[in-house]
Amino acid sequence: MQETISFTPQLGTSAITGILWLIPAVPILASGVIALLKQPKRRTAATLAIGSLAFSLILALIAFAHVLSGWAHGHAVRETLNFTWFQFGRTNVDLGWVLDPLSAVMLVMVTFVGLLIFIYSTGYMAHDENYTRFFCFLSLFAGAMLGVVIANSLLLLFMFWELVGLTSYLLIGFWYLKPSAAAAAKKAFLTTRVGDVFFLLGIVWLFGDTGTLLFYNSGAGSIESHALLGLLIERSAFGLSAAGAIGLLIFAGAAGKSGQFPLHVWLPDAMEGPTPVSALIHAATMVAAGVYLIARVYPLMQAGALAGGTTTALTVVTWVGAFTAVFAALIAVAQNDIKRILAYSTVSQLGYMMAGLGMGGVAVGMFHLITHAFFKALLFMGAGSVIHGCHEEQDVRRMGGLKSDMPVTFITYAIGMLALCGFPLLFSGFWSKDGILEAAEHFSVSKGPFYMLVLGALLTAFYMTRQVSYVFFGVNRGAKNAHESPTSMTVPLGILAFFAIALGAVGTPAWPWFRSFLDGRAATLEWSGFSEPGLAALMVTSSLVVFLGLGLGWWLYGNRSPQPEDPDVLESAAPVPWAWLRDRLYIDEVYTATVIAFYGWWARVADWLDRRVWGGAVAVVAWAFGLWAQLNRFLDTNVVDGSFDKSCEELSTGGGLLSRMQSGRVQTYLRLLALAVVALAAILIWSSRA
Amino acid sequence: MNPLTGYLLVAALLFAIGLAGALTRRNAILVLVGIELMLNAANLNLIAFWRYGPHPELLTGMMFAIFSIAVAAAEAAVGLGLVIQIHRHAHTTDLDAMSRMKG
Amino acid sequence: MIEKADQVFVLLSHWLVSFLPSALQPAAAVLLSVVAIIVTFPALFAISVLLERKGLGRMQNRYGPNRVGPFGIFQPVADGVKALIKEDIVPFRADAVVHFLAPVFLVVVVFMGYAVLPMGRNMTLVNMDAGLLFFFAIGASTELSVFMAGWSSRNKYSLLGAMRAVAQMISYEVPLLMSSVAVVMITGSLSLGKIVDAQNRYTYGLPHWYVFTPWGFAGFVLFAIAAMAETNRSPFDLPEGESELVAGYFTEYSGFKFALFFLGEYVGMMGISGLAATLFLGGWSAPFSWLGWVPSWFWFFAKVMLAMCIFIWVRGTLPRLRQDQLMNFAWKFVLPLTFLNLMVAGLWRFMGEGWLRWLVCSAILLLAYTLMGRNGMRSDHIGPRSYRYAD
Amino acid sequence: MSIVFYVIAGLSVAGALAAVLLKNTVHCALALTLAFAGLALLFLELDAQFAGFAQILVYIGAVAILVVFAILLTRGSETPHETVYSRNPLVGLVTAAAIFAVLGWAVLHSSQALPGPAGTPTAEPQVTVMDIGNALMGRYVLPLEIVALLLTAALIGAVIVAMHEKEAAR
Repeated sequence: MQETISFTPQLGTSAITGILWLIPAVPILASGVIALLKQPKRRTAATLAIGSLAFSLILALIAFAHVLSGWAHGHAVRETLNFTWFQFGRTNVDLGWVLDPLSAVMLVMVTFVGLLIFIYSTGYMAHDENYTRFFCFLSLFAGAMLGVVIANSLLLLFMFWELVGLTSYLLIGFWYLKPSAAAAAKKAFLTTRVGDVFFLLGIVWLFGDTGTLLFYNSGAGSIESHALLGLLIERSAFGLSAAGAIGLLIFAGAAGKSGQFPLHVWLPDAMEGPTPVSALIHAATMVAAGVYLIARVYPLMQAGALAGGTTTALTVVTWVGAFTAVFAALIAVAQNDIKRILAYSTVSQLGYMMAGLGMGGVAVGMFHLITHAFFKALLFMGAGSVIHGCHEEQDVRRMGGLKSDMPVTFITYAIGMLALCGFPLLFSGFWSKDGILEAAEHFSVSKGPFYMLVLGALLTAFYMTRQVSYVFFGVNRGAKNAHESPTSMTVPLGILAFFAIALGAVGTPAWPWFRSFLDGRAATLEWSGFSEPGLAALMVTSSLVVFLGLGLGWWLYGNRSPQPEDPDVLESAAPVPWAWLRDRLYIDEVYTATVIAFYGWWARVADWLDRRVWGGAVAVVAWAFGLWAQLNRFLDTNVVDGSFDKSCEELSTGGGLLSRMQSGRVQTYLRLLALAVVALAAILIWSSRA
Repeated sequence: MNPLTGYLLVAALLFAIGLAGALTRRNAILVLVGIELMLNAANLNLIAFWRYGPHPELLTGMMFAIFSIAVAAAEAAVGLGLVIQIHRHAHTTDLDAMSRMKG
Repeated sequence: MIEKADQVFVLLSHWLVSFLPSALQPAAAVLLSVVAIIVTFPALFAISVLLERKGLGRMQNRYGPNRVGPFGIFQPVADGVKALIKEDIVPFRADAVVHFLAPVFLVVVVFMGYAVLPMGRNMTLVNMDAGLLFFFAIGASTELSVFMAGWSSRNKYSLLGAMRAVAQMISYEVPLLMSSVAVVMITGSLSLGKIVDAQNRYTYGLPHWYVFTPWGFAGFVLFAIAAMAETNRSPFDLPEGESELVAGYFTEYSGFKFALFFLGEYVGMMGISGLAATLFLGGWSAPFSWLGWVPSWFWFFAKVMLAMCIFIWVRGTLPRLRQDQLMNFAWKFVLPLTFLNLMVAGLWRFMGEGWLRWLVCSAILLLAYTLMGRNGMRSDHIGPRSYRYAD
Repeated sequence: MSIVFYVIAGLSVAGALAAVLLKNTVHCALALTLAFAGLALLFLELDAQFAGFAQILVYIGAVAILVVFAILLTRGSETPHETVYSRNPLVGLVTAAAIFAVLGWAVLHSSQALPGPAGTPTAEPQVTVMDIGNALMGRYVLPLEIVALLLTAALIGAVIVAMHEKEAAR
């Protein structure tokens, strides 16, 4: 009877927590070393990066095992190690790191997927001249991401957060000679900044109210009950509690990183970066950082929620997530760039996660995050392998019939695609998405999100089928003599494919191991989990939806291989909405027309002010000083110098007289000295006489 | 007469002789020699005062003399080194010729 | 009886002095011992010269002098007579006074050194408190006589030899002094008598000579090297290198003055040997406790003669150094080692009894010796030759 | 005042005079050593054994040799033909004489004030080298250190000053 085991929160720190900081530190150190390497030292660089991350993986596994054993013995392990960074006044700013199921799981995922992607990159980037720089950035990114994961202080998290942003900027703009890449990098950086500003506001607010930024500090942490009470009492605008407001601000930051609806624009463009980067940053880790952030501050978001009820913050999260899911899926339908399609699907999946967090709680969202990390990384790397095989061709319409040319890639890609679509029972994606849908169904506020998510699922299945049939089926259009990728790329694909299937096992309703692990409850295997009311129906529904999407996609695109020139099937059917979708619903254009235009205007105004107003003032001052200087000069030349010269002449004449005595002969001086001595002695004796 | 007086007189005489040498010889080395003599005279004074002073067991004068001997050695080394260097540049040790520093 | 044999000379002098009025007795005693010294050591000088000539001869596969007297043992006498009756030549341009003073000064100074050597129990001429210092002070002034000789001869060979000799003596005087300072540190006294007493103790019949301690052994070796250089003996005999400068600073000397120089050199050697024996070999103390019945003075002179034999042996064995090698060796090898030895002696003094200090001190010294020998003294580290070809 | 004192004093004064007056520089140096020796003897006469030997060791053993070396290195060993005195040496002589006059006057003038009853030397102090060593390591350890530093600096300085410039040597 495992229920008898009481899950007491265990707080103390163990050895592994003491050295937790090594996990991010080692890759960062490695990147520093690599940065010092010379360009041709490719092998060393790769070895360093992979070795450091492997080390982190081992540590992460140890930590995970520690947490797991604690959990098996019935403790909700939450070990923190905090220290004071600096102190002003009486408030001191604390940093620290935490080891609890959430961070443990995340650590393992990031290090594992990251390691696979590193290995993959050695093959993918083999011909790139800036190989070492690439690995320098990669491991710096990995370190930063791991830092985000282990941070126990919102401040520390924010630092690593910004570091992640920086590295993503560097990696997206890795081929900075391509103007599009440079632009994309800038765009990603600026867009995420918008979110981060709100995030920072939230941090400051939280610090102002609770006086600490530590998450958990044995009761004194900022998101532990005591502080939360204070936050709940305080009211802020729109009838929000301070907790809610801060939660929303933080969510803005998360939305920026995770490409939620208003701030999603950077993510598709980020595909300008090398494919491993896309896989690492824009599928597995960085975009997940936003979700992870929300999961981390979940108590804050949830604060004040009645049993089964929800809070404003969570509702907002849910709606944004759900909307993003559908919206991005819609756009994905009409894209032709293989990576863009995946990018939009990522956005929509992130929407799923957000919605899952908003409705179902940490476990639901995180589960989807983990599974998604695996199969989306798989998809991206498969896409990379395809692009590699087709000689940097990215347009799906110029591919086709690759299933015979690159079988491994095809099989793994198919697995990833099915997982993403949520193909029933077999694949991890199904279970995680199912959890979200279930949560959505029980959502108290409204049924809207549920229907939106179902629609999203349909669209997902549809566009993925479209892409796959474009890429792998039909006859090859363009991209002659496509070839399979090297093993260094295919092996990771295989491993990821395995996990894309296997991970589902830990999240089935029958055995919700993952959820109970995160929530710190005992996991029991009871088949009755399936026979919960409505669950079966839900599963059937989602399966049907998925089948519908697949079938629709296959009926429209399967095995017919249109030439790149002639219009898409849907386009010929409904040109106008197609054009809308193809042009990403003109979000970018809207931004260009509103925000950017405004900034341009404002810049011009500022420029005008500079030139006319401030410039004029400066000119006047300068003129005045010039006048003053003239006056001084006049005084100098006529008054000061005159007297000075005269005195100097006096001095030099006097010196001339004196210098007569300076014959330059030592002995003359000695004689003078001796005479002086004589005189002195005589005086002394005389005085003593008297 | 008082033995101390005798020593002091000898010291004074040596000092005067050394000074005379330092003042009148034109060879830089001999000027240094004179200076050494003066130093020795001073040492003699110190020792004499130590010997006939009220507290010889304190060894003050003796110590002073020993230290001054050490310092004199250093002074001689550096001084002669300088003389050699000057000779290397000006090819003379004649002090009257070395009046480059005159004002 | 044994005491009588031991103190025979002391008793003798007492007996002789006792004939004089008591007012003169101290002075007379001193005078007597001075005379004794002045008689003894030239005799030893003669013996050692013979020894050297015959020994070198053997080493070079030839008979030494073997004509005068049985086995040529009267050779020194013949040499002395020859030196005395030879014409005394003084170069025309030479500075006659200095030229004359140089050998006299040398001999006087060299003999003065013996004043403080304890040649046996109660057989020290002046047992002064700063005996060691006195010895070195006197020894330092031999350089002056060498210079006088070289300069006054108005001969470039002499001058070069003198300059070399003086430079070399100054260079090696420092390690000589430093290596004996170690002994002073351990004994805690500058008086040679006290130093000998400190070594005149036995455990299991074995003496406490300083040479039987790590620092003492190192110090002894360094002292020996420095002593050879100090006395311009081979392999440090550049100042009188026949192949380069006819005979060094006494090229222009002949006859009696030459003999004086010769005497001075050997007496100096014996003096320094005596000092070495006193400092490291336990002076007049017997090598084994059960040999205590042998008169102390015998041991002293035995040790001195042994040292002389070593001098001769080395001369017959080693080739001559080059000037720059000589200087490098002095300043880059011997001097640092002596300083290190000084510190090791301090360590020895403060580590207390026990086997540990033996281990540590020997280890340090051995390590230093190997390292410096490897790195400091490798031939490519000797540096460029100090002279240049005439081009 | 013992006869020994007068002899030694005369010796050293004579040496000093010779060192100052002789024409040949090397003779001057040798005479200087004579003066040094005399002074050392005076020290011994004053029961300052250690100081006396130190005097011999340092001055005769080192300084005199240094002077001689310097003379030879500066080719000053041959007697110069023109005068060895600098211009108007009389001034120097007068000055030196004046100094002697003043000092002697001072000594004689204050001879009554001097410690110790006239004529009888105070009991000779019993100082062993051990005492000196203790004093050096105890009361006078700071001066000792400073002197050590000074000597080191002087050594280095002398070497650097007298060293051949490399380009000159080439």
